[in-house]
Amino acid sequence: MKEGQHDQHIKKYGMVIDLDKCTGCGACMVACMQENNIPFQKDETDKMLSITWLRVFKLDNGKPYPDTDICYLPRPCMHCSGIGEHGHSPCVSVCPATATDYSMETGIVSQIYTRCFGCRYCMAACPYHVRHFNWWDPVWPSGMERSLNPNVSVRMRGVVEKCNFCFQRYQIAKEKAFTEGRTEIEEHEYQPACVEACPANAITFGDLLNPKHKVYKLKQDPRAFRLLEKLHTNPKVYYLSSREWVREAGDNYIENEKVDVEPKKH
Amino acid sequence: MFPFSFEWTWDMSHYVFHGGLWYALSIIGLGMTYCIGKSAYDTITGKGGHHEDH
Amino acid sequence: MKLSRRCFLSFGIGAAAGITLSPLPWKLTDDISIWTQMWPWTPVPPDGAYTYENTVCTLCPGGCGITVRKVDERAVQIAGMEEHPVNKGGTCILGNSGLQLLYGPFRVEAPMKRTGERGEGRWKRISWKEALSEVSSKLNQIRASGNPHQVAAVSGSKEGTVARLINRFMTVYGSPNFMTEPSIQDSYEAMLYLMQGATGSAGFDFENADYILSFGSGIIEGWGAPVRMFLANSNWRTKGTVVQVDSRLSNTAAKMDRWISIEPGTEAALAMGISHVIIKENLYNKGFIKEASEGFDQYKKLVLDAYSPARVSDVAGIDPSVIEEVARAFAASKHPIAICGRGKGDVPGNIHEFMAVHALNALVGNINSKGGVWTLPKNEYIRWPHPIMDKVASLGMQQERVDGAGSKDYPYVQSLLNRFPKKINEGSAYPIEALLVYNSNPLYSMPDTKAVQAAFDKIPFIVSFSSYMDETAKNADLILPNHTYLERYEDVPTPNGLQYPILSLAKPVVKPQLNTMHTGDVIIKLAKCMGNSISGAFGWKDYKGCLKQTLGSRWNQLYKKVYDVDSGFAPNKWVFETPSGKFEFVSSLVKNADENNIGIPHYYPTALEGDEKKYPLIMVPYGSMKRATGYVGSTPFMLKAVSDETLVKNDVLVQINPKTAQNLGLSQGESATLTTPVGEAQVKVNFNEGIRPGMIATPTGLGHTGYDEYMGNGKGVNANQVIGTVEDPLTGLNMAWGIRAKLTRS
Amino acid sequence: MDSELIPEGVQRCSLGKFLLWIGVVSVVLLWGVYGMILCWAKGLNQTNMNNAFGFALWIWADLAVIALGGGAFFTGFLRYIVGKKELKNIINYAVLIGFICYSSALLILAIDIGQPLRGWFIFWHANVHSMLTEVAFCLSCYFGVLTIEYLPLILENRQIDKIPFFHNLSHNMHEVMAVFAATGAFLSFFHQGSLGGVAGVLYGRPFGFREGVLIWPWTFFLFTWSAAACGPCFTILITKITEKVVGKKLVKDNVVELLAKISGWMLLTYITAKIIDTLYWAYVTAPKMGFTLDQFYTNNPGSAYGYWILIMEVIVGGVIPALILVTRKGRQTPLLLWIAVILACVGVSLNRWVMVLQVLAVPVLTFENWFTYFPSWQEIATTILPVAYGTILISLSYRYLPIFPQESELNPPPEELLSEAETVQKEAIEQDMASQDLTPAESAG
Repeated sequence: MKEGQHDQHIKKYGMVIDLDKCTGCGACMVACMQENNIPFQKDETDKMLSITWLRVFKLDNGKPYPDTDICYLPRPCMHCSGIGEHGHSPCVSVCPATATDYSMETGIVSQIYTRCFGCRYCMAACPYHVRHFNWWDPVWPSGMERSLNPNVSVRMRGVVEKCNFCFQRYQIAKEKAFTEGRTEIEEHEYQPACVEACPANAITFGDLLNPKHKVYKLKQDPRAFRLLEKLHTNPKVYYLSSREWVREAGDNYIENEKVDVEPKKH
Repeated sequence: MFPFSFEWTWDMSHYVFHGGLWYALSIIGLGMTYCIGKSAYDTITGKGGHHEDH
Repeated sequence: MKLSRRCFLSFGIGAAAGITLSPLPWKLTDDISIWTQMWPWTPVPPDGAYTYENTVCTLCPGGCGITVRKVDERAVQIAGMEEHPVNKGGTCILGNSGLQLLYGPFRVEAPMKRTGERGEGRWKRISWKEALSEVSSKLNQIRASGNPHQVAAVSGSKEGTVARLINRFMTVYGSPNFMTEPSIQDSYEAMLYLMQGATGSAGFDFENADYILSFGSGIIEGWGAPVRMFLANSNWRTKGTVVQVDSRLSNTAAKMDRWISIEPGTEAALAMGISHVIIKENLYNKGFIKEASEGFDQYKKLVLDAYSPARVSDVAGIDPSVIEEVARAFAASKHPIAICGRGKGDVPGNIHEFMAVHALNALVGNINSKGGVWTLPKNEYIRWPHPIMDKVASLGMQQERVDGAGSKDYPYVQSLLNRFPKKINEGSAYPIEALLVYNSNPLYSMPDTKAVQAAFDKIPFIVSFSSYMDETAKNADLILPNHTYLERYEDVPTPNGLQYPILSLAKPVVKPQLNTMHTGDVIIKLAKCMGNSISGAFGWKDYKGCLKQTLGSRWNQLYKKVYDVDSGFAPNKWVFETPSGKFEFVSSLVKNADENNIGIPHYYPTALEGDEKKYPLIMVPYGSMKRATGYVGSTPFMLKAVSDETLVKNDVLVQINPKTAQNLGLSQGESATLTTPVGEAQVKVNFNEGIRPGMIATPTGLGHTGYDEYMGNGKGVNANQVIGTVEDPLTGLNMAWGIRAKLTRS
Repeated sequence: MDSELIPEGVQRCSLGKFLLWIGVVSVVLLWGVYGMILCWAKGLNQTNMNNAFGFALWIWADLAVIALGGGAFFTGFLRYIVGKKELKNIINYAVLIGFICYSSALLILAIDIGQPLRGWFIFWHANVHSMLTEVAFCLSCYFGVLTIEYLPLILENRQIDKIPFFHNLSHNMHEVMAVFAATGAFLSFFHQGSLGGVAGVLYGRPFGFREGVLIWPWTFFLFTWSAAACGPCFTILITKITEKVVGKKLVKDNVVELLAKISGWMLLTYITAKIIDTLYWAYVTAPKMGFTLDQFYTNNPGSAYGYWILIMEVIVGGVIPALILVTRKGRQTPLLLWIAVILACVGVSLNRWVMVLQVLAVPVLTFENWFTYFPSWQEIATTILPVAYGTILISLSYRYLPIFPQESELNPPPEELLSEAETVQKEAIEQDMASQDLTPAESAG
């Protein structure tokens, strides 16, 4: 289907993150943790043991002072549609127990926690490190379980979890629309927690196929790029940066290769 | 694993994969059934075999 | 024998078949799959009716409107309130994780009385009645001895009804020692007073400004009202230019249009240099200078004589062409604003730097006009009758404050908390017998923690109103826990830096979870316990009644909408309240303004603590949105978001340029000892190309010792342990932006 | 005491000595079991794995034991399908080693997964597109086949064999063993390959990813091939070690040589294919993804993943043993044979290590760094557990089951150990023979 010819039932939810606006403040990370009942430990300094569905990375241009430059890059799940956009994202195709799924209806890669038995093959498959394993039992300090969100189940030890674009919000929005006799939901009705929280309005979320949605235009911005496009994972998270070195940092280039971070069409 | 589990789809990958699987399982199952059955029969009828192999 | 074996065999086969065909194995398998998914210790959040309640976040002075999502009586999420004009739906990281501060086990559950040694953590729960009588009898006893001035109070803010109630209580009780936590607001207020004669706070019309020249202000790191600044910055990314002057690659420096690396502490020189170019090239607003300013000639002479780009370049390490370029761009812009106050704005700063920067705003005439710097009146909605003081109170109020604020030495400020521990440790004119602490955690958030602790050790009776077992509460004798911000009413005045007055109302979104009491109510009740001379000034039944009466007709609007913008407000363009009625480049409010240019914007090098030979490096503390530095600590979620370039296990990482580190023989991640004249800390080294050679940057907001491990106890080092204070000669405020230091392998 | 259980015609050490040996190994076993219980009770936080190293020591151990256990299927394949009759003299041991390897692999997998009680979901909710599903099915089925192959050996224990049903069962299973072996070979070709596919299909991981044919990446074929090549080497190695430990010859040289020769040619062809694959990957596949060989092998902490690892794997663990084994002189010289089988086993283990660990260690996002990992003691203990378990099972099987058909022939009972009665009897015979002018050897023949 060509983009622009918009079939209302097929959506491809995606995100455009403006790195020029992102301040690296971390509000998105915390909003995500609160929304998705993400557990916490006394020590969370080992980032490879810490569960952060959305992690803000710090990039630098590698130059010495004072030519140094840094940029923050929030990394949610990329919700890859995979080679040829068939939904064979790196993780979905490898899960032996069908515990992670690519929805052709929404383009969201979901994780079925009660199905996952913790083989971690999907984590090995994901080049973005968006998948997190529950190494510990989720335990809340006495009383703190009161702030848990009833729309999201708490994951048990030994399973993998990841960002699902706050899918529960999609379901709630759909239910609301249904009770109001609508079949479609509005753009603003379904927004993930990180998008809602971002104090810099750096994150935009919507249906990448819907010309009425803001992301539709933004992804065609000349500043747009995606992470590791060369792997053909086809991420649905786009980044915008006016700095060339940042756009270059999105992918690996071999020496003397013509770097393609100039304006492009998608 | 079985056609009644919901992730089952009737497509080529399932035919090939599960075809191979059930084929192998059947051979193993039937082979063992044969061995046990024959041995039980031999035991009851008192026809004991001898190892020629060793 | 044969028969029995056959029997055995058929029995075995039959049993196997029977068991397989029976529901037993299938049931067990099913049970296992269910059991593995619902472990009894995995919480299942109960569902219920969803409601949304609006209120205002008071965790910092940013004044964001928030919407709390509730499921029955449980608050489950905080989001920004879409229609609130300050934050327009955004939240900061602290605000977003606020529910952890509501439900955390580190809260104080009930009034507590110390039973063990101070700081030991042994407490006895007491009733509110007992607690109030403890405090009132102690205060009565001090008052009866004729020394009411020997009681001091520290409040997190001077704005708002609760702070004003405490202040009022102190007044009728008879103590002038009401202190507030310092910030750049104090310097801005002093500067506005000196140059514009204004008694108000500074507001910035950022939404209409098109060129921002920031002298180290952490625009996206917590300066001003954080979320409002984020939004302003996002706008500037498409329209507007922001130039960040910074001695290291701060987040703000990295994200703005341009970063000018500067020798630390020479920002005033750069401002003067820019001024030089603007004046020399006749780029200034002649109308403003002619009609609305005073003392320009004297200022001009100083600027032209001493601050040529070449000379500034020598001091600040910036190429003269860059200075010229910035000066021209600044002057050529329609609505340029120059701002200052380093980082988050926790340290008030050097008043002459503020004056030098603000002089730039005057040169372009962008004061009290669109896209410029405005002056806002303060607290004008609180109009309580003047309290009647008895004789004891009057005598007490006539005593000089311990911190010296308002005295002839420090006439431009109302509070000098930074001087308080120093004076006590030096032996002040009179001892402090009791201290009340509200919305403040001085034992953590004040520089030179050791000195603060020593001073507090000298105070025999400390009462904390904290909701949390923070460092100060832990070291108190009595804790009268306040409701948390989501459980209480409170008026929220105009956030820092906003250009128009807005009043918001924080409302309880959940019932008090613990046996706590609103500090406003505690003060009113306390006053009532203490006899007519004091209770007379507190005619309200309770705090809510007081607030309702104070807000008067605005109550209904505030209750419904949470916020109320004073839409009639407009700044008086180019109108000033100085003796001359004009903007004064040379402040006539300063006696002998010419003497050492004390009343004129100028630059002088900061005398940092420490000997250069012994301490070859300069250490600066640096803040981040990810680490709370105010009276509440960072939440567990925030600590999760803290970078591994800041904290690894329990070690803080100090940021250092690889070249400097290599000169010191330090490698990446290595343990080292950071020593300053104030203290010593065990740290680890992180190579960071964004740090100026010869400098170290230490993250603030870590190393708590109160709270609990989830709130970062023992995680890193509190930067205040290794930084001291430097008094501004004119205001007495702390202007220490750094300290001399050395870093050695350990 | 247990002489009634020991096969006829062979000599075993005293029960006391045997029990002491088992006791010593059991200590190691118990250490492993303790580690295993910790992992199950407290969860995988007991390991040093993390979100970057979701696969680590265990998965490597899994892949390695399956590759080394490949001796069972390939020897079976040669014995029953190709019809190399001589190999019947080593097939029992190959089956036993395979059984140990595969049961260990399953045990390690049961520890490795986060929710062991849900492990069966891999079958129940199978995703046929996942290499791991194929692995799981084929692995479990083949383990079943190995059990079936091992069972007759147990039934041949002197006491069990006395029970007619078991005697018959053992006989009947031998009759149809070729069918099982063929099924086993079929399953093995697939799961060995699928294990190769595990890393090969990861198109998000440039180090592991390989192009291929249909759904199978080249690593699919390389893994099967290398298991077929190196598995028999492991069987030879363990046989040789067993011979050294018990101090007697158990398998005739011609049998070992035949297996070594086939192994050698398999290894030579495998390593040629591997070199071609490596070159294609280095010059075509990886650059398309924006990577160079240098990026994969340099600038990593402590050079843990330097070029040395590639040389070790391909040259030292591949080319050298292959060349030794394909030359008659090489495989007939005991020392060279030893070196060759050890190097082949090291080579294939290193290949599995690289395809698990290095795949995950190489940073893919430009702003991430190399990931490092060192196993915790719990991981090491549980990885050594199978070694202890294997040693015990081999010891028990060797003592009580007729594993080596050629043992009694190669080790005729020495005289001094014969019982008095026998000595008397023997003396009488000798006298008899002497009188008939015959030598004992002739009479035995």
